[in-house]
Amino acid sequence: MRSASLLVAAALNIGMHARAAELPPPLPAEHMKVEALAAAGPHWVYVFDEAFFNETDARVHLFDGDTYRRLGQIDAGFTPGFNLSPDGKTTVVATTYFARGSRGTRTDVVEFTDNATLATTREIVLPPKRAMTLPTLFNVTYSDDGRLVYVAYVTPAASFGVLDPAAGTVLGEIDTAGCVMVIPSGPNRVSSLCESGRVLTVTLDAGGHESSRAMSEPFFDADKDPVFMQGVKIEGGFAFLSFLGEVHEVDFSGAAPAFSPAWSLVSATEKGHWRPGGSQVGAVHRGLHRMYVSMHVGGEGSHKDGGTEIWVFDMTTHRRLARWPVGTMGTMGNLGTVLAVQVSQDGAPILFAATDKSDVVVLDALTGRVRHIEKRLGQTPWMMLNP
Amino acid sequence: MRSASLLVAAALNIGMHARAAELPPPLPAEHMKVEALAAAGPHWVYVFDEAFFNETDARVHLFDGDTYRRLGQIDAGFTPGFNLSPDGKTTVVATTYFARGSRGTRTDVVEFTDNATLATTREIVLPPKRAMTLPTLFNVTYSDDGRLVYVAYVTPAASFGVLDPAAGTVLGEIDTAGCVMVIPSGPNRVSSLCESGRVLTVTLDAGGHESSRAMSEPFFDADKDPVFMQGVKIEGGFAFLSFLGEVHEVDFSGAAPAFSPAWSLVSATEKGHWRPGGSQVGAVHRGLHRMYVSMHVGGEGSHKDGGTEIWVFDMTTHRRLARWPVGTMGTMGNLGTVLAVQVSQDGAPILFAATDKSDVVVLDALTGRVRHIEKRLGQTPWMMLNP
Amino acid sequence: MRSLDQLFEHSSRALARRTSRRSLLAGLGQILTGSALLPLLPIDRAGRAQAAEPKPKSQTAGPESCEYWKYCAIDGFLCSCCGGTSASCPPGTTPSPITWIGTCQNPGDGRDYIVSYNDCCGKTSCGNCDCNRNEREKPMYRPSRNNDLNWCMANADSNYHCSVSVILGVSEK
Amino acid sequence: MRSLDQLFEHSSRALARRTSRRSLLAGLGQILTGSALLPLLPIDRAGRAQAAEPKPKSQTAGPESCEYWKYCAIDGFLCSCCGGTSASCPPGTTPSPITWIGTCQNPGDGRDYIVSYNDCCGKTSCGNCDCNRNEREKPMYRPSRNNDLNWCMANADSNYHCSVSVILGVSEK
Repeated sequence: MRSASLLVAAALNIGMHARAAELPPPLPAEHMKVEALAAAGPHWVYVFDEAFFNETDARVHLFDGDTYRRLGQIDAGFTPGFNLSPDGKTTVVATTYFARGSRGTRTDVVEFTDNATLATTREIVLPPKRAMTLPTLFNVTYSDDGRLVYVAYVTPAASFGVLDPAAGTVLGEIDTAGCVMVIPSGPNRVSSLCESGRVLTVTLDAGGHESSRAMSEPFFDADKDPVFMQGVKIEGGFAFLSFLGEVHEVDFSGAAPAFSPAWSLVSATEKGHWRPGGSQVGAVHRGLHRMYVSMHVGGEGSHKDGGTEIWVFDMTTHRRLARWPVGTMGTMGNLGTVLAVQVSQDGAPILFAATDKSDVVVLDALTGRVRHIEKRLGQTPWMMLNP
Repeated sequence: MRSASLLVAAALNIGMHARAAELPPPLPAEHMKVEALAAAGPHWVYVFDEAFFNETDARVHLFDGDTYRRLGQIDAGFTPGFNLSPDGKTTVVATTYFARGSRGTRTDVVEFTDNATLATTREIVLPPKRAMTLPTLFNVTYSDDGRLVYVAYVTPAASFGVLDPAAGTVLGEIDTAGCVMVIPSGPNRVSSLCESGRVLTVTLDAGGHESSRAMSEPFFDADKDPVFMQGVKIEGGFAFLSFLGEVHEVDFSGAAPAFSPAWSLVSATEKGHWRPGGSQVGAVHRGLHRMYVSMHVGGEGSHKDGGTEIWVFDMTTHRRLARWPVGTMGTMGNLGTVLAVQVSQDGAPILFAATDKSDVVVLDALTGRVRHIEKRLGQTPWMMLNP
Repeated sequence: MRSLDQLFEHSSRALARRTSRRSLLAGLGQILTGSALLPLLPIDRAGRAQAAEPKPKSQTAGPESCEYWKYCAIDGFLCSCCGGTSASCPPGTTPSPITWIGTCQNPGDGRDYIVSYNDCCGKTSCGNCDCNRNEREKPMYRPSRNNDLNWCMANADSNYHCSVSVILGVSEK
Repeated sequence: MRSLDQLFEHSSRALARRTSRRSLLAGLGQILTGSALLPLLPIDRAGRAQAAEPKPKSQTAGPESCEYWKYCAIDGFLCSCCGGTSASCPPGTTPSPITWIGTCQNPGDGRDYIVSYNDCCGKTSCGNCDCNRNEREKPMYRPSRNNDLNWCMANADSNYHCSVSVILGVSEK
């Protein structure tokens, strides 16, 4: 062995001299720098990882659905909420830190990250009341005009904080009488969902304080068929899907929320069997008026089960356009079940589907064709946002 | 379907009444409490999880090698060191926290946990100089008499802190002239390893300050055959294994370290092929004078590769007693490779082997028989300690 | 600790009393349409009425299994796999005084029990025995039935470690 | 940033100059006993001399692969999988001004290059493309060759995110 190696080494040593003249010039020295982000693309998506098994270490991954590259990361602390500003230029994270990592003095804070640099540019310290819960669109949100930020509080008494992001200050706290979370509703209104199935809407004055409040009629029944807290952004407001597959579209653009008649994702024979489920059950392409829903077969209590199929609906006709079974997508084996869906808003849309295997599947949103599977985009990717 | 269910339901409804008389009394209400630990057993082991993919969330799991139950957890922050007190009653963790989870003001701290309750009972804040590196026995350690604690500093200048755990104070910092880490050596001496292959030993006065220092002769050659920084506890001191499999036993019980002649884990034909490797390459049963080493076939640069076999040696005769191939252990499929080993010190010893699959294999340390595989004992279990 | 325990006992038992009647009514209303019947279970569980394919349940699943009957609305880590038991917190953690409530049927006696789910707090995620069951679980606008909230929220150390289930009593019929 | 960069450039280039001669001597001393020869590689790499089963190397492995030639002593996450490149940090992170050094052979030209490994700092673990290669890596008592240290240690935000490899120059022959 050793003598054979000697011979080979000697032969190659000679070869080295023979080849010396052919060698290209040496590679130049490199100069380390910090990578700059390109201009935001329509297929960029912010993938939230709760990091449930190491829950003080949640983060948001910025991922490119065209190049399949991770573009960067925004750290997010413990049980955070997060959202994007209306212009898409800022990520807002509402989170909690402990002075000794997992314990010690609690600091609740809202952090603002410049999406062009992924640097945190500002923080606003909150009272220690932030709703520590799974992410939805309504844990923390901007007002429609981007001038205020609202943060849901649960202590477990429910209220919310009103923040001025430009000034970096907390303007105040408004009690919501048991109704929860912050749904933006025009430039100066905040709506919350109530156990009664009603919507509480608080109107703010110029200083961010309450000027009036109003309670809507009930639009769902929390006993018979509760709606997911998650909400799906639609034109002018949000759609709330129910555990049994009813779609409640709510227009939040006016002075009071306006409810469209509910329509169903499921036929009479499917009802109670096929259900929406997961951690972000639906997404809407607002230009194409298409809704994508993660669907599974299950009973009561299965509302967090991942989808075995993605169903596609026309929001205008309420007709189902397609069923895309996850199990037979592509040729890459068992993809698991779908916990979260998001769709890009451009004319050649991409559907993102995060699975219970922690992968993010990239699909053509028009055909359902699988383009890519990004393996383990975090531990527990439970929500995805794009502007 | 529905009508059939109705019939079944009706039948069982009747059945319920018929069976009512036979029912046992209802279960009583439970009263929540905090579980108390039993008295420590000889097969308890402290499994360190770096949580490398969420590295601010390292922790130590207390695991019982008899019942295969997790007994509790000690949180450990970012790139911590940890150790046990000489009496085994206290776990000491040297770690770092950031005011905003992953960033912000850095606080280095030594934390003491009562191993009977797993409650953190004291902390000592350090200057922000702690060696942020992988765990060994020498990142933080007690003096042999338990009255002082030493913490390795690297900024990258090397020094160490001397702490009084009873008073909760930092007594001082001692420069080590480029030598690194803290090896306890009697009640008032601290040794460090130097790039020259020598050992620096600093003797402390009653106040924990330097009274003298001495440099040993070289006992290894960092160019030709470096020793692992990890060290293996033996009677009176520590053994240092080299990348090529030499065993350097060092007695730290006297005024100056005493070096035994090195002996080899490998034969002349094995040398350079079979090598020790991993994150905690060896463990010694001090009563039985047996050493367990994680061994693999590899070349230069493979010193962190996991072992495909565990080799067992008699420390007195230096004879190899057994080779236990990991791949064929038990009947449970591919166990991966072994990154860390530890052995209990009782008469019916247990060998613990942490793998690159994040499992901990529990073996009979006398026969090599696999008793249990504890799946995913953390993300990256890289070191294990027991008293 | 004692005062926290007393607070817990008081508040969640009171809640259980309020809750059990509503659950009972829901249960009675749905019993005759039940299609999710289990072997030897004389009554259907409320809310399971429209189940098409209920998850398999085992009468023998023990407290280190997510299938254990008391865990019917736990979404988190089982304390019994973390150094605690099904009803006790691991050493060095602190129980949450506030809680969510479930109603679970014990296959051993066929009875529905009101269960308090408490989080154990003050250490980082246990990470073992991840369990996600949501029978009769409701969104956050009904917090007493919601398991998405971190119920350590009001603890001095509000980090979430694991969850226990504590029998409060039989659901009154 | 600029001053940190300058510090980095100065200190690690100076270190590379000192290091390269020693590496060269080691390389020459071992070349004739080399048994870990790779296709098309005219010289063995220093320290690989006693390799019994070297890991397979690919001449075509790109910068998102742990097998990429420049990464011969990275134990960490590859910044090229985290929003950076093989030599640049991801957006929003900060390079470490201090560094460890490797000597890696480029299969494209057969030359040994001195490489500076810098950590990118100030965000939590990237967690992608975990890479563990340790050619000529040494324990902590030789810190300039050690990749176990968190080289973010001296940064204002000293959390470790990922690692880059930066060519300093050809190892002088």
